[in-house]
Amino acid sequence: MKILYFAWVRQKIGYAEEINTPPLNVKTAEQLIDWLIGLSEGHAEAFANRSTIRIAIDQQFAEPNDSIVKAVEVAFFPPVTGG
Amino acid sequence: MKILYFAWVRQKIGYAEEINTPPLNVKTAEQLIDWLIGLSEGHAEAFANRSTIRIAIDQQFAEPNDSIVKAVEVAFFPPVTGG
Amino acid sequence: MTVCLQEPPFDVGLEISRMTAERKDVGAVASFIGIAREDNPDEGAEPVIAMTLEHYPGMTENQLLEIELEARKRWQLIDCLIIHRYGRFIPGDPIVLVVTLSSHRKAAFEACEFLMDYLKTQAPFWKREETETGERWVAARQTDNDAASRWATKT
Amino acid sequence: MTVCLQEPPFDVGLEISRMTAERKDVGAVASFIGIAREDNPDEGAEPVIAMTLEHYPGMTENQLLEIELEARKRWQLIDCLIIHRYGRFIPGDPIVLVVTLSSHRKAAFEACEFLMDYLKTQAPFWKREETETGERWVAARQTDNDAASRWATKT
Repeated sequence: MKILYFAWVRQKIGYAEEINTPPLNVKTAEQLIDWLIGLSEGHAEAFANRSTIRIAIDQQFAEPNDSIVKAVEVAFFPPVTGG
Repeated sequence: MKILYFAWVRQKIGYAEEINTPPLNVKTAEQLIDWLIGLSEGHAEAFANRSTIRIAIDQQFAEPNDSIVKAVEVAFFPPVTGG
Repeated sequence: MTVCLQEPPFDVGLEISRMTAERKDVGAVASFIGIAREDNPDEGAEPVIAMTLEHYPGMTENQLLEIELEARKRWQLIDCLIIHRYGRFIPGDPIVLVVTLSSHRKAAFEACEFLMDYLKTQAPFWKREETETGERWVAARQTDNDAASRWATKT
Repeated sequence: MTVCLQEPPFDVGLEISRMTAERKDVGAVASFIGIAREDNPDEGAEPVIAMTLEHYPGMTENQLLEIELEARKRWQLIDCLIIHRYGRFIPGDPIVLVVTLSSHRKAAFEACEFLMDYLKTQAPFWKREETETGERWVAARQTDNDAASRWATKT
């Protein structure tokens, strides 16, 4: 699974992208965050305040409870500020 | 007093402008219309349906009851359709 | 803050460039161009060959200035521009341009829409359309009155 | 119907000319340009020297297309254009252009405002501002969410 980070989430983690295979019991975006937090201090810091994190699964906006079981690409980022 | 006509009001009357001195008892725009109607068939036709006539007194939109006693210029025209 | 009543065409890109040049405080530019159309669905499908826009010299300029002043009272505008043409137009010819500049988009959008709604109902212009079967004065649209009266409650 | 995600600047006059050329059915062209500003009143008066717009390649293009499709579903648009730039900008640089063409102004205005509200909340862009004292990510604005949620009830 490809995991992407943007904006300050990317900066806190220290890189923009990682390829990772979470354990089989990681089935939702929320559970993926729980698991990512254990990977590094940067991950823990990036996800410290979860209410500020937005999620995209295969390039579609998603909710914490949405399944990532069949996902190819999951992205985490702050609320968008374009336009 | 200068009296101006625009759009189909002008066409029905046959000219765009006239200088006229209505009698002293003509005090409002409505009374001016009553008096103008007697001037020609064209005037009568132009003012036949008064609800479709808009009025400007000295280049400000006005109501039928507004005074024309001190007016220099009174204009009659259909509802505007610009933009 | 400019209002122009003119016969010649305008250049929207040039006008916006002029208004925004050297500025660092503008976040939002809203603009509207009104264009002469071939069809008038309100009066059936008979194609319009050309239209002539008659106006009330003197009063028109005053009304444009008043409408613009009213917009500047209601919204925080950095700048605004109204160009209204008169004369004869064929379908595709631009007739009116409104541009509003503000820090944020809400003010720019609202002021631009307000200006157009007020131009439609408060500026003394009259449209005469030419079709194959003759000429006709365009009737005022109730939807234009409704659009303009939306803003009355906000005074 | 075009969406562009690009680094180079755009020419609003040229884009509008292209879209309206040879057409006789367009009565209304609404447009909006979003420009980088020097000040950010939400975060105090410290001047912004530059800003960088980061985006999510792939998803951004998809979202622009979806937003544009949604606008075309909701309003009768003859054409519409979204150009969104990314990269580094200084105050005064145009960042986003939205143009909507319709027969009547109501659809053009509403669709243009809808597109901007949705771009602000649905397109994966993030702004980082540079000031004399350092850099900071711009926080999402509640007013942008409120603006976008206005349209939800109209679905």
